[in-house]
Amino acid sequence: MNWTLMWDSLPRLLAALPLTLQLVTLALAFGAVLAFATALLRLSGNRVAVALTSAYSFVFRGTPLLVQIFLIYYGLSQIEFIRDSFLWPVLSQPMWCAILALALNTGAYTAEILRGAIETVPQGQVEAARACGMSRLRVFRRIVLPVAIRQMLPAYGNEVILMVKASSLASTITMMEITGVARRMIAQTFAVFEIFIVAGILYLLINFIATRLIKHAEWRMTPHLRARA
Amino acid sequence: KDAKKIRIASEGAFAPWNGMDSSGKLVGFEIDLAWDLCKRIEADCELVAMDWDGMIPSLQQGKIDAIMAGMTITDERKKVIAFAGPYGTEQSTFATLKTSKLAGSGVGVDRVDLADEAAAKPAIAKLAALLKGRTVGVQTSTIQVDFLEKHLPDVTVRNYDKIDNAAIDLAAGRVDAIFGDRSPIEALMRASGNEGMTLFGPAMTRGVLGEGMGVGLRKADAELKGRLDKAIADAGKDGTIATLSQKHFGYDVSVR
Amino acid sequence: MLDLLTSGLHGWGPQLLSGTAMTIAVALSSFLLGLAFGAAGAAAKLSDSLLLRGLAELYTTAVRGVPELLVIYLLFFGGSGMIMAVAGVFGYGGLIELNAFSIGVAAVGLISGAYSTEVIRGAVKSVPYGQIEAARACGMGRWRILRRVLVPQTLRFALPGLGNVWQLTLKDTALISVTALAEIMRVAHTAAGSTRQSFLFYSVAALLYLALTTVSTTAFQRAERYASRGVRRA
Amino acid sequence: MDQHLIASVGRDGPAHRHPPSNPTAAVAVQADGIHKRFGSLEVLKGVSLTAREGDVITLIGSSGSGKSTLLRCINMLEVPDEGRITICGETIAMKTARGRTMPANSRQVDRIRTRLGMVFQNFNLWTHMTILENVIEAPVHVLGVPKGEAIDLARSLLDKVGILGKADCYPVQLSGGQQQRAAIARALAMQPKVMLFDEPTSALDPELVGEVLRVIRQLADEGRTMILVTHEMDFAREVSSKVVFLHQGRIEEEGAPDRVLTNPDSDRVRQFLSRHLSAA
Amino acid sequence: MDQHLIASVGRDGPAHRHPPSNPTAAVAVQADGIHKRFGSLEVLKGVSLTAREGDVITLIGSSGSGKSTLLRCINMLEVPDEGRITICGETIAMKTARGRTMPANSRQVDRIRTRLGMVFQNFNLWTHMTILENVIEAPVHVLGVPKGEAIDLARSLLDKVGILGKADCYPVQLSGGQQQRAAIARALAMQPKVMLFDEPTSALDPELVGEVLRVIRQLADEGRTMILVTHEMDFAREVSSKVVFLHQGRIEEEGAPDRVLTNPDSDRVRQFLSRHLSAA
Ligand SMILES: Nc1ncnc2c1ncn2[C@@H]1O[C@H](COP(=O)(O)OP(=O)(O)OP(=O)(O)O)[C@@H](O)[C@H]1O
Ligand SMILES: Nc1ncnc2c1ncn2[C@@H]1O[C@H](COP(=O)(O)OP(=O)(O)OP(=O)(O)O)[C@@H](O)[C@H]1O
Ligand SMILES: [Mg+2]
Ligand SMILES: [Mg+2]
Repeated sequence: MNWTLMWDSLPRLLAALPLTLQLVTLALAFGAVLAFATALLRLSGNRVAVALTSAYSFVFRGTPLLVQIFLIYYGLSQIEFIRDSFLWPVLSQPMWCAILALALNTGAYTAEILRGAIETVPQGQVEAARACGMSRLRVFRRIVLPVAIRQMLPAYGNEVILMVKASSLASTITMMEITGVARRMIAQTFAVFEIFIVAGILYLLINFIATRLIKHAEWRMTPHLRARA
Repeated sequence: KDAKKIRIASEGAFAPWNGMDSSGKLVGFEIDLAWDLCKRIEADCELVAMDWDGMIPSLQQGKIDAIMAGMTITDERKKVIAFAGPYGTEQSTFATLKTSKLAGSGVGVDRVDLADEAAAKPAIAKLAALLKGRTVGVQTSTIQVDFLEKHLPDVTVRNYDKIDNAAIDLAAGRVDAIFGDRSPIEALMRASGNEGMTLFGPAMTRGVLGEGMGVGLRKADAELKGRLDKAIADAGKDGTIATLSQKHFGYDVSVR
Repeated sequence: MLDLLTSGLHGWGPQLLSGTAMTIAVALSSFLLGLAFGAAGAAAKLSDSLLLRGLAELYTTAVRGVPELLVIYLLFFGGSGMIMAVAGVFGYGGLIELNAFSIGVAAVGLISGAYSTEVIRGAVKSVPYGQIEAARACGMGRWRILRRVLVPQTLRFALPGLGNVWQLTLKDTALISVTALAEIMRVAHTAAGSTRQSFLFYSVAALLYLALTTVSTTAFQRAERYASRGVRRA
Repeated sequence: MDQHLIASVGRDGPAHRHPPSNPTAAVAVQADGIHKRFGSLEVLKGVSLTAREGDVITLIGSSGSGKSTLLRCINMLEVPDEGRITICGETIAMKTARGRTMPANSRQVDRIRTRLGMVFQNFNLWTHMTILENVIEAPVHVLGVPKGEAIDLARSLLDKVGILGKADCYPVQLSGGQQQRAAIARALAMQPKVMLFDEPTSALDPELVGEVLRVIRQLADEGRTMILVTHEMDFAREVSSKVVFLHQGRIEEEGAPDRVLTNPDSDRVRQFLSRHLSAA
Repeated sequence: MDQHLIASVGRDGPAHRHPPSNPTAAVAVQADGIHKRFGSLEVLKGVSLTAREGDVITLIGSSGSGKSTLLRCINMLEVPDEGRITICGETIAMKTARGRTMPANSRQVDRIRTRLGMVFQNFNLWTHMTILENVIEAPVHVLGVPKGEAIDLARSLLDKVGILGKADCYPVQLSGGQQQRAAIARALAMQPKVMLFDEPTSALDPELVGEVLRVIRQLADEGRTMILVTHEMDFAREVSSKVVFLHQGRIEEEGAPDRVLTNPDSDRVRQFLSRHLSAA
């Protein structure tokens, strides 16, 4: 192990940290909105909406994110119609393409996690709410969602961690986030292990903080389960 | 295990240096050369295809013994592994769209040896003026990036994981030019959809662009390096390298 | 039809197919291995032992926290060294070289297991307490409760999450191309590099993954329906 | 807020029977020819029922006879396969889509349900909320009562049913009877026109049964309508204006509690009550 | 298999009281000075109880007085903070670790529990198994009874409690009373020495209460021991050899049912029973 090299690589990798964080937070935020929209559309029972959302979830969960990023960034740019449209100023930028791809991907997974959680909410709880005259939407917001969100937190924690790591794929479309910088330095020095380990520690740090936050949220949100013990 | 058996790794995704045919067999200039070198050093060889990322650790771990995968010799890399050769050199060149202003910029395609600083200076100055403020796409972590950082600091560099992708962005208008090894760029220009691409600027070698491509070896294998160095020199002298390079590239990549 | 496809792919069809087979083999073995790790991890996390809890926590945090590629690197390039060291302790001094397949499976399985641990732990906690009490009241031991009540009921809560882990595992197999295993992404990558047709080959790779997903989604849906027997849906 | 609801009633007043149904009062709940099938099992085979304002109707019958199902049909938690439900003069519009009967307008159902309180056989308290939160949830979020006001009402209701001390506990921390009382408080907090109680005293001790009896009387005196399922014949006799005996999804007998419970026409009812009759 | 268990008893025999406890019979359950706290709330404050073979002990008391908790302490579902539990002569060994009392040997507890059947207040049927599977689960997988035999026994038990037709349904498809009967059948299938019933008749109609009464009598005649919680005083009087009145975590009064339920010493008990006493 070349310790000085590891130490020297740190500042350059740290400089890439903000970009990674920016990618992740924006992707997670948009992804959450997408997931909720998807879940609501599914709940609507409207056939077209259900078909559309299942197709979305199917495609984005079914293919590698790498391919998705590739096709969104390089693929869309090949279509003249898109290059001439008002979307181009946004889609021409790798940053937004990366965020779009990550958000679409995490949105599909989160929607699935949410769906699973919603289906485990006991029917009796829903009936009690409907019996008070709550509308479907209100039952969803007041009863189903709070219970479901608590239930889905561990799985969502996984998803957040995956997004942090998935952001590294943005390096394939010219974003110099942590992995992009790391690869560049590896090619210069061939110190694969040293630099990957430093980068790995940075990711671990981000993820450690993220898991703590989610654990804390889980703890805060389940007083009724803790009451048992 | 047969002590003489040498395992040589190549990537198989960098045609025409090294590629793969559809049956999964490695093919290309480096592959043919590898078999030739093996004959010369009278070694029993095995060629393995491997992802670029895994090569250096595999070499260090002893899972493979040599790398021939278009790996350019640089000073920094020499700190980590040893190189035999160089056995070939690649010219670095720019390409842009025929419709771009850069294309008609009048910088001719001629060879510039960066090691000869006096001769290189005017050519670089011309390039710097031409490309000032422009965006250039390169394959990430290549010597070309080092060149741009050193000689053309006013250029915005975009790193792609493959020069192919940089070419796509060139067509989409996201970059003004691409800069890379000449042979892959020429291969790209022949592929369908890239008819609008054209080379411009000088073809450059050496200096910050490295000494050419060498066989990556463990530092401890000094004896193997010695034998390979000699074999490469012989292959250069008797014209084998030149012949192979004509076959695969259509021009000479041997080191002069 | 197949002819047309293979000619369109410049004869890369057979390679892509064998890549698909490799992906399936690695993904299935890793997922199963991961389930074993996940069950053990979840059991440790829910146990009373501080040590076990700490170890499991370390496992999930570290393995999930660092990029998958690093885990694979460490195992692939450090793995045989570690195993030789362990074998040395037991008096075996010879050279042990693990093949790329088993190391790949071990690495992806380790990763998959870390995610499964979290999913399973969450699911176990969702099982209504009364269900377990009823089992304890008939004198069932810990293991029997686990097998007869906890696992079946946990499955209902865990399956959606495990479905995600499966998808993840399927796609993580792409990362073991560094160990020179020719799975789908590696074949697509070399084909793209050799033919300069990246779109074609990446799209074909995407389609192959989609086909695998179609099959596995159906399987998971069936499993979910079975696991939710006796439950009214909200 | 209606403070009458929670005013306490003299405990030691003589046990008085509830007056019979007033035939001139407005109809609060009308069920016409309700049929309900679960798969091949026909649970309700054409049940009709009329409850006027101030009525307390008790459904009795053996286990599995369809009492809970009828109650759940009245507030549309189960959608009847045939038949009509009318609440306070408004008939729930139905439609048939893809071979299934369903409410035509879910808004209408939601609105009507705000007039129907329900206490479930297994309570169905929301596990993720404290008892107080359970009670104020619907008033605040459905009726739009200001939160402070809702809390005041909730606390007095919890006090009334004797579990004010558990206001900040979660349902799992409560004993069976405490949960049942919380469920009753939750239903009362909506101040509904009609209350549906599914075995509201099953987990309560005799003292608390007496309390619930008083609360129900009080509600009836205010003109509210109640339909309840119970297995306690004494309770049924004391509380109701009319007793309905369900048998295998049909009404076997109905009438004044004193008559049906002491001198039934039907042999089936007589047999059902035999243990009770001989004990009394 | 013990076919007595399910033999039917003449329905119309005169209601006979259960004989008082036989002082020479072996002690089946012995609880000594049980204390149990939940956080700062002390739910049981030193309760002692002895049940001999063939005894039917009824726990009564107001909601929240600790009846369910005591029952749950007896089979260690709640671990008492202080006190000793002895089942059929075997005392459950306890230890203190990290400031908490717990059973020293979980094997011992598992073994002892096979002699203790329990019917929960909220049934706790396993939702992923059909009714039949619920009933055969423990006999097959804990006692090792051959599956065919277990199914035969289960079917006759389900027939006995009148829900054989629901054998292949899942718990959610059952009415409240049907679930309760399934829970009773599940507990009986273990043929335990001691049965703990937490309000076994709360969801049952009078007819079925009579059936359960008969089953319990039958079990007692076979020398089995029962401890049950109930709110139905008539039922308590008919079924039990001894009545124990719990009040705020202490035993307020205990004795023969006729005496405690008609002429109690304690004012608290008198008040508790007042509605009942006046009605009788
Ligand atoms: N897990 C728990 N955490 C905190 N408090 C609890 C818990 N379980 C029970 N309690 C409290 O202990 C007291 C006694 O409960 P228990 O269930 O024994 O009452 P009970 O006599 O069975 O009443 P009921 O007749 O209503 O079922 C109650 O006040 C209850 O709120
Ligand atoms: N979701 C369901 N699926 C299938 N069958 C059901 C379902 N719900 C109820 N049933 C059946 O319908 C019948 C009537 O049930 P219901 O709950 O109305 O009975 P009940 O009169 O309330 O009985 P109890 O007094 O035991 O609560 C029962 O035989 C029950 O098994
Ligand atoms: Mg019912
Ligand atoms: Mg209780």
